[in-house]
Amino acid sequence: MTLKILGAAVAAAVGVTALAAPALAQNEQFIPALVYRTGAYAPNGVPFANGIADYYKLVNARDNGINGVRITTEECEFGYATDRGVECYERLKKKGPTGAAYVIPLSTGVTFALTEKTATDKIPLITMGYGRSESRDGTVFHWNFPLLGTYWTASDIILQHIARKEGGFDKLKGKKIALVYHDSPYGKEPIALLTERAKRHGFETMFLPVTHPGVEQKATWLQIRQQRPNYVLLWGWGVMNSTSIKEAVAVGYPRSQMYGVWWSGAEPDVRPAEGGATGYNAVTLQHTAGQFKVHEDLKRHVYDKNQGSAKWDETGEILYVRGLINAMLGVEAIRTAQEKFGKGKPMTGEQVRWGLENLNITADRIKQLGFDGVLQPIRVTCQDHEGARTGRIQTWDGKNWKISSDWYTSDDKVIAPMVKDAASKYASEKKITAGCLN
Amino acid sequence: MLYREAGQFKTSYQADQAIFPIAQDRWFVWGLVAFGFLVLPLFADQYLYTEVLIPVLILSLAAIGLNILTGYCGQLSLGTGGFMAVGAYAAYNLALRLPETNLIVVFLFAGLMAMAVGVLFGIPSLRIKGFYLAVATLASQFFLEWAFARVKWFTNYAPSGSVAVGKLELFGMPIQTPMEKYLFVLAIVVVMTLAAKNLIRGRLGRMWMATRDMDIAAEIIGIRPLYAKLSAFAVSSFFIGVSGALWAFLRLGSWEPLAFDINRSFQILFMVIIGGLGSLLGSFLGAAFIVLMPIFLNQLPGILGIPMSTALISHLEFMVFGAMIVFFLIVEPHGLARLWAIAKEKLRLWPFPY
Amino acid sequence: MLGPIIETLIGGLLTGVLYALVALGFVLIFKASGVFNFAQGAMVLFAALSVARLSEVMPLVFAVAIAVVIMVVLAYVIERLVLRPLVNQEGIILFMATLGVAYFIDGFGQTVWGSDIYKINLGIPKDPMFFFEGVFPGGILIDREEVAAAAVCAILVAGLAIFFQVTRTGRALRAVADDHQAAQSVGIPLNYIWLIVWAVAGIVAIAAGMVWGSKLGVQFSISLVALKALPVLILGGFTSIPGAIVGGLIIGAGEKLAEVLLGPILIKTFDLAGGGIENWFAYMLALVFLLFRPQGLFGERIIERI
Amino acid sequence: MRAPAASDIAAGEVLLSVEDVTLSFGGVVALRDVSFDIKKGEIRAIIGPNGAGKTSMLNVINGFYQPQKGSISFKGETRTKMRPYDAADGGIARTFQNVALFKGMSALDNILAGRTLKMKRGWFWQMLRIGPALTEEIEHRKRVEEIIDFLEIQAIRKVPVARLPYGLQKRVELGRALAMEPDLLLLDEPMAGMNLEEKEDMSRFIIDVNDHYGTTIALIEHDMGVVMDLSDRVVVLDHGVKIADATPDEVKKDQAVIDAYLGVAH
Repeated sequence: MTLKILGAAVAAAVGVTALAAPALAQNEQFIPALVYRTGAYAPNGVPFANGIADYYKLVNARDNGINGVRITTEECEFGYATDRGVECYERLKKKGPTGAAYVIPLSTGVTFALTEKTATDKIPLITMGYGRSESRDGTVFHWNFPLLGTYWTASDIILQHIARKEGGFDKLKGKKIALVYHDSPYGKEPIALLTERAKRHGFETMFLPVTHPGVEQKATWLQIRQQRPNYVLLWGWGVMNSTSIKEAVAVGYPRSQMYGVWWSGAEPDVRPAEGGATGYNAVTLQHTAGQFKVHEDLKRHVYDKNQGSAKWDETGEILYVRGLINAMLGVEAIRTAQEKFGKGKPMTGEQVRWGLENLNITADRIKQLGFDGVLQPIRVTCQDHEGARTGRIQTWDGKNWKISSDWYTSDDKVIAPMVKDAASKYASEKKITAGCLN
Repeated sequence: MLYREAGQFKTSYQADQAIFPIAQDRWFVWGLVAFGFLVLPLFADQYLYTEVLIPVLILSLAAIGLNILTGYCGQLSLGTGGFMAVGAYAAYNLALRLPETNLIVVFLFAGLMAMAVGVLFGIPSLRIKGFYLAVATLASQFFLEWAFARVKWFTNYAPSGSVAVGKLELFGMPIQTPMEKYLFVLAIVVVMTLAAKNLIRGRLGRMWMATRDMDIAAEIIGIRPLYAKLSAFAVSSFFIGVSGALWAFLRLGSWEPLAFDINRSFQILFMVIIGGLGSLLGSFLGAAFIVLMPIFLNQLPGILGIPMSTALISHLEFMVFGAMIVFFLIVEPHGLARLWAIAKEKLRLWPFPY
Repeated sequence: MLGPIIETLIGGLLTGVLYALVALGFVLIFKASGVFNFAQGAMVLFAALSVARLSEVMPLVFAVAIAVVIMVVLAYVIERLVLRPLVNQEGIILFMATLGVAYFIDGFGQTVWGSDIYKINLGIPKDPMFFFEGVFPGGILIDREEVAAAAVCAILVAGLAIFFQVTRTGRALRAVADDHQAAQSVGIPLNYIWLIVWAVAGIVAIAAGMVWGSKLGVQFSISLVALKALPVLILGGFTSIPGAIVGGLIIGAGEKLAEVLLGPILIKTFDLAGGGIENWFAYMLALVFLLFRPQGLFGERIIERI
Repeated sequence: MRAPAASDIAAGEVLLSVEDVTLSFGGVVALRDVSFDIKKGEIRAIIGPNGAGKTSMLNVINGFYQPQKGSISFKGETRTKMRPYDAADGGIARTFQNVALFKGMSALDNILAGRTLKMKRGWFWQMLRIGPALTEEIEHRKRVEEIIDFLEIQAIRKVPVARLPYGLQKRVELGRALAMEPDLLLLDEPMAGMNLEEKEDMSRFIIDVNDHYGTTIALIEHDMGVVMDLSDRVVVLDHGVKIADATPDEVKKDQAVIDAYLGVAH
């Protein structure tokens, strides 16, 4: 009996090594998808992953791929754990005729781990709305693309909004602003900008880390109740967001004085607290909730053929729409690369990098794609891998998100010098000579 | 018939006390080591190195460390992740502050620092036993995890809290390509496994096993419980510290304290229990099983052609993982090592039924 | 300064009661079967998920009733497939088996019920109550939900204590905990006893799951609350129910006071990047107690004879 | 095997003396004002009905229990607080009433464990196991082989002790105690649960150990025949009190001992 078990175990081990990956046809563009659909971060990971998967299906169904090159994708579950994320990257980076076109890690921790690996493997990293804030400087971070905004942009927009409410930055003197953040590279990113602004305008800062997975926050919010900060910024992820809002309700801290980053401002974060979340604000990564022109194509080409990965009424939610936008930017980058390196052919990582660095999505291109009124024009250059630095504030009125401010642009007088010396410090440490690739 | 030790008589005590008295075992292990160093690099591809061979070797080193503490000395510990973190950050800080130090010295330093911390957190083991000790070692796990996330000096004031390691080289030779990394790890693991085997066969090993089996009787024949338990914590933490440094430098490259959290401690404990308490071979078998199983499970739907959503696969992974642990514990409480021993005994009779 | 201290203390004590509720499950199973059941956290998650998802389609009372049935069936399956083949194995093998069961239940629970955040509302108003507004600026805040949870916990503890001391099955349970073979030799049906114990632990898991679920929302991370209950166990002792309560109170209060008072001091002196000392402080506190009484405050003394 | 440690006490001198030791566990008094001595080279028997405090006496000598009153002097120096491993270091070895062997190890390893105090090589050498570490290991292995030959248990060298029959386990335990080359050997009912033939073997071993190695032996035994044949002097304990201390013949005739054993209403 036991010999049979041993035989099975040996077969299992052999099975893995002699594993032949299913061969892919020649004319396909492979894009890996690092996702987390289980564990403490699933509530936010699932809608985003559905958005990306559905957009690829839309491109294949509506325009038969990018100029005839169909997109193939494979999901790999890593539960927001950095080492499993790297494992997924290693397994998927060589698949497909030309390897992975680009990687969307959806985790700042994984972004830190992959920054060096992707440079040697020549695969661009699209970290839309997250990642390393200093990776905006393309002369040093050739392969990182924090499109549409970094965390320095997000925190700066929130501070500008608060300053406007208080009547100007000088009114912030003596005020106290707290940051409740997820104790990981993601949560620590805004601290640099907040300290810089605090030095300039003389307001007090208070940093409260919440350990993974962010379930236990009672002590944090008791401290907030006792220290009475004027505003609380929330940099949470997964179940931590909803717990923070519920604890705020429990200690009676007014939600109208709370501002979340664009990753702490989606439906799964506010619904669990039910009525309690009314008045809670969050900065937007340009777009807000709702269904747009692109959803009509989505309905006709994907959901009517019940290929959709989410329920139809969820496709208007913030994280699903952000998934669509992220996939759209990736596809447009491949399309730009194909213009230069040959239409109708799958692109290599290097070519897609060029595509990303020369991404220029004008207002009417946005209208053609069906995202009008959602996004502003994006222009990526070798020096500026962010492309756009604008956002608005939205408020949850108990049932859905309402835009409660007009467009802000992050103040480059403050951020540019910070990016400069952070990037040069990284360049000297890693012995990279700053400069644009071809 | 393949495995018969008839005719192999020992003429000297040294021969009798050799690691592998039976010739077949000796040839098998020498063959395996030679295969690892010479044959494997010829055909292994990059994925096999970085995702299978290097993790299995490094984690079996940590499993050997935990086996010394739990398997040979009977002290249950859930603090493995924390001690690995001590090794990783000690190595990082030494390599950062004294860039020219040789890589071997860096890993030795990592081991020694983990040893010191291990002994410090081993002191409660003198008064506390069994599950109370396991939960007490959780104190060291959570404290170390917190310390490396909070004290900025450890992470060289990196704003993001994540640290990275530059180019590695040893005596001038760069260790960059997966094969070089693999050979470097294999060399360290083989040397340290031999050291562990010798310690276990020697006086120290007997003291550990005596303390494990009946610590009162051990005390009465002259084994100081303090010396035996703390030496077990020390040697075990040394192995775990070196494995932590190897894991950070050669496997991850850039990491944050969360890479050495409580799940890492559970993972290593699974390896030791499934592999077999109190057996070095068990540590290797356990490590291989725990690393390969999730990879195999993730690829299973692909192989069988059943389309499954990643959520379902990862849930299945949890379920199959839990079921396998229970299955193994029921079928063979002493783990894969005992299964291997039973297989060897079967081989002794093989074509004949009895 | 006194106001915040009292407030933190009360908040800590109430949270401690919630930890005790989870710890109770551990104590029950250890006391009656000598098994250190690490799957208690996963059972709390599974119970909370079943109540949450069922209460979406039916009134809460029915949902809870069906959840009880589910937990009893789960207990039967665990006893039948896992514990029965492992009778008389040493403690560590059984501990490992419960680790395996914990992984299985985590995966199974999320497959069946899904891994999104679900709601349980016990109808308890969520906004806080304020007392002594006059005496202290801003008053003392007490979370109504936690007060209700404390009441639930008190009832459960009293019931279980009586069950163990007075009833015949209670005495049989304690016999089984001491020595499986001895209990079997006097005719106590071991497997039947284990079934009862795991079922009762399942019901305690439902109570803990509902309380934590309504507080935090029902999601995978609830199973990690079990890690918060471990210091309560080593402080109160693995085998005593009152120990779990007293241990919970001490750990809850100690943890919160340390975070709010000691945290800022540590940050200033060592220039740390933030506090968050709760996790390890609870374990250190329990460890200090343990050094004086190696079997916990109320646990039975371990006597070694040669 | 060389003679026991070249202790300065000549044969016949007092090796160990117990001066009015009192030991109590809470209310229960196990020993009350017990005094007696053990001379070098003799076989000293300690007998008495069940619960008389014999094993407790052994545990006090060997440092496992700390007496509330009185003291014990061994090889001339009186010692107060003593841990069992100090006793072992000083040269006291013992066997146990119900065998306390290391179940996870083979018979050979169990006996080798007895050599722990004698081996000196540090971790580093043990790790390399070449040169001095190897010679030390081999030399101690030779010493153990002599004991194995002496106890005639060559066949079961590599067998895990848990699988051995009761009689052989007792012998391995005696081997382990001998491996410590003790000055004083405490035997706690070495023949309990043995058949006649095994008892004769064990008696022969005890006599050989006493003659061949000159080890002083303190023997606890119920079998009066064995006690009377083997021992030079006998101490009789009853309810924790010493009621007789003389040669076997005198003790046999002492009325108090007979009453203690045959049971007379006190």
